[in-house]
Amino acid sequence: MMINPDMQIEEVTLDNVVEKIKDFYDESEWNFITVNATDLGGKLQIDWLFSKYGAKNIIKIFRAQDVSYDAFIPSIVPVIPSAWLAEWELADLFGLEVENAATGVFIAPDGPKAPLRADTKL
Amino acid sequence: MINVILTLLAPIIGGFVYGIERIVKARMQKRVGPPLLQPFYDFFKLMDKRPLMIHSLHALMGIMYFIAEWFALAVLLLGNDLLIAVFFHVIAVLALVIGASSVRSPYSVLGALRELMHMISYEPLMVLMVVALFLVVGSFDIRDVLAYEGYPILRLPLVFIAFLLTIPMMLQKSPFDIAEAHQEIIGGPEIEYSGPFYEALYTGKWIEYIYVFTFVFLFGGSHYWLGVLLVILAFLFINLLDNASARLDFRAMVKFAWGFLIPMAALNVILLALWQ
Amino acid sequence: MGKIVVPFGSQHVALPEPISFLFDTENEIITKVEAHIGYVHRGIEKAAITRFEYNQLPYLTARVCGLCSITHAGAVVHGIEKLMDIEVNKRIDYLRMLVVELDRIHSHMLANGHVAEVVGYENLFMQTFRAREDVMDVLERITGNRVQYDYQTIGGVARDIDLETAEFAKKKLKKLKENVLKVMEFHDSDYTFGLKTKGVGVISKEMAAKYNTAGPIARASGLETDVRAEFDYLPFEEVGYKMQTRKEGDVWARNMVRFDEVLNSIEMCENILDNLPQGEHQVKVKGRPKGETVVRVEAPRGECFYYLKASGKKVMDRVRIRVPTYANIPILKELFLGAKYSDAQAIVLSFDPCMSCTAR
Amino acid sequence: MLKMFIESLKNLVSEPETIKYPFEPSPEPKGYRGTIHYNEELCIFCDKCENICPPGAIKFVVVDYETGKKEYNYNPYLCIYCGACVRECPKADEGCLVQVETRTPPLGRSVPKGKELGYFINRIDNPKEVESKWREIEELNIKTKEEYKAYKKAKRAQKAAAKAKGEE
Repeated sequence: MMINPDMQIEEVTLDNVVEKIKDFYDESEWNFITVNATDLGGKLQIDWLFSKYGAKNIIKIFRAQDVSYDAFIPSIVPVIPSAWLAEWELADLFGLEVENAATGVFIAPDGPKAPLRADTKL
Repeated sequence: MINVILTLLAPIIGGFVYGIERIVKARMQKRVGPPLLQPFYDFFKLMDKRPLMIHSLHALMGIMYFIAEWFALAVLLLGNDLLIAVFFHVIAVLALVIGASSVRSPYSVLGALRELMHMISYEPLMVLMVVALFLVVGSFDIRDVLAYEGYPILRLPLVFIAFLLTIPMMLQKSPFDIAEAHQEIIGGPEIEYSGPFYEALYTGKWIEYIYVFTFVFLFGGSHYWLGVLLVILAFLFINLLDNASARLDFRAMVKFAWGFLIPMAALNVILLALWQ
Repeated sequence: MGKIVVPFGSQHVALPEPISFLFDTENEIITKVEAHIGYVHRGIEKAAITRFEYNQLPYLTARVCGLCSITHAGAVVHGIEKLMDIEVNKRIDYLRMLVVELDRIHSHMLANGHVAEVVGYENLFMQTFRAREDVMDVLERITGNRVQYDYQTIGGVARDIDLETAEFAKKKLKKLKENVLKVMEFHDSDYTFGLKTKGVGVISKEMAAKYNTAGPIARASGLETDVRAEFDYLPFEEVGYKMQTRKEGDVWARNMVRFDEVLNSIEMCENILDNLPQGEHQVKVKGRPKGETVVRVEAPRGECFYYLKASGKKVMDRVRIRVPTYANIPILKELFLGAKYSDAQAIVLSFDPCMSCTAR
Repeated sequence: MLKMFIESLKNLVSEPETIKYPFEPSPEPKGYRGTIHYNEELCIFCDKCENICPPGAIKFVVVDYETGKKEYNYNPYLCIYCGACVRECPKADEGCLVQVETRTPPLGRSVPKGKELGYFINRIDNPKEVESKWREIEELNIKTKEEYKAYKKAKRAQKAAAKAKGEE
């Protein structure tokens, strides 16, 4: 059986992502999965992923393209209280500046900085 | 003579009791369990370890616990006042509490406080039991109790049941292994002891077995076969209870002791006093 | 009892894996919590996009976690098959479903046993774990190893199941069902176990939805979410899958939901073994993965999510793993406030936490 | 509670289920994924097993550039016993690479020997050397492969030159 996820991708920018998610998110209908960053060689693509309860194969993605390494990522914790863990991980593993994020939660203080960036060689 | 031997060999006999208990417990869980001599293997291994201590008072209190425990047993077995034996046992437990609360480890401190909860749960019952035995026999002396012609158990059934249910509190067994609580405070008062000092605590616990089961034996009066039977039944019952219950909260234990066990024993004592 | 700061972890008897909580307690009531995770960060996501090629990924991700290695390998396999346009046959689907469900059984039994252990009920722990041995034997016989199964490969499964093994599995499953019913009865009706678990760590349905909990934890609160019903990766409905929910939302309900699922999984496994379709256990694989996809699979602990991106090279561009425990940590932190310290262990273990998954 | 009470009593009088493992052998599981055995005579040196091996426990070392002869080096203490190499091997059906059902003994005071284990482990006597010697093999693997490639390239160039010369 081959999976066929219905990925509904909506392009957003870092400035309006919190508002867009606030308008869209209904906690009894949508399940927040995670925040994901993908390094496309110097530029990041950041996805906020949601899935729908009780529906088949529906994945809603808010995607911010071409995010630079020193961009300020807004936090969606006011809308989704469980998002802090995923946001803090972005701060740790990509070395990004995320609103209200503590660092050093996922990697040791003396560990490599921003290991998941494409230019970090380990 | 036998009581002198029993007193002197208490740590060794206690070790055997502990070894048997581990096998019985394992068999109740459908396991094979360790060899009978495992407590002694542990003993020699611990003796071999480097003596590390946190500070001298802490270490002293560990040894004090062992000595006071042995002394309480000696008082009990060598024919003295039962009440004094109970109070020496209090001293032993207090030594443990003082030692445990003198260090900064939160587990040890929590364990010490929980050990106090244990004490306020079972010590009143111990005193009540001794008083009840006095009412039946008319003497606090162990020799008089052991020479008593009747059957104390028949006149003190409620006291016996109450005492049976306090044994888990004294020997740190489920459902009342609250001060030891391995999954919560990792052994509680004993966590900061190591090597020979831990050994003192470990052996002290074996002596406590003898101490507790001597009291059970007393319920048979001069009928020693009944005493032995009671000890074996109590031993099996405690292990069965240990294997058939989860650990309770310390609040539940204090409530159970003061709301159920002590009134029940007191009722027995009051009825006995009125009836005589 | 005054104010005492109790460290729970990173190494603690009750914890199977390193996570650290710092509790401020007053009279053994927890007033403040501080959590530290990531003690076992191994950089698997980085390794997946640098050192390992796409066809080695199932073996790498299987080592994210010891208990749900089948799930992780399966998720990667599903994703790569989607990116390479491989359609597998019915027999492969059924064999994969068989191991996934067996994996769920043994993981759930382990979780329930651990809960019994931390509430101080050693005998129940032993009984639960002994019952679990049967399913371990079945998995060992089918896949050839006890912990690291390495069963799902790109384009099929590692080995076919023969008639003798199927009979062996059926026999063991029958025995397992008896044992599970017995152990479940103990969990269900035991008075002291109930005292420690009923009404402890309650999550309401609203709270479960608000904090986006996953898996048996959400279902024990009555939130109807199960990836097996929400995402088509294997035909679970064909073999008798039913969603199991409970209403209470406490530690006890989480255990019981897991037992309900174990019974459902045993039924599914028996159905699979009875109606195994004919076919090869491997299909031809050609080409390289290209494009992006998401995979959601139901790990024993809840939803396991993979994001895969490839551009036709041997090494993938991005492998993002989000595991069920990761989704459940935010609510776990909330639950501790106001709980008794003696209940904290049962609350943590009822979540069946897997820190090596979370830290990866 | 009462049910467990009765269950415990029943267990007390019934046989324990423990396997007395170090004293009695543990039952060998059927179909166990054990050591990888290799047969050099059947090998066609396609390097497929080396390329798939997730931990890199199979390394070929070119020993003779003239004939292109390769030596199969297998480290059973790095192997994860996943069996990927056997599935990948084109000659596996004939028995070139087989996963047997016996376990590799743990690394104690001696190292297991046998022709079917490849060259690496047979050349080591001290178990402590396994790790360092394997690192040498890994370096050798990269080095000889590159040199062999360069050698072949040079040879091809030579041939082409000779051919060009001949055509002249």
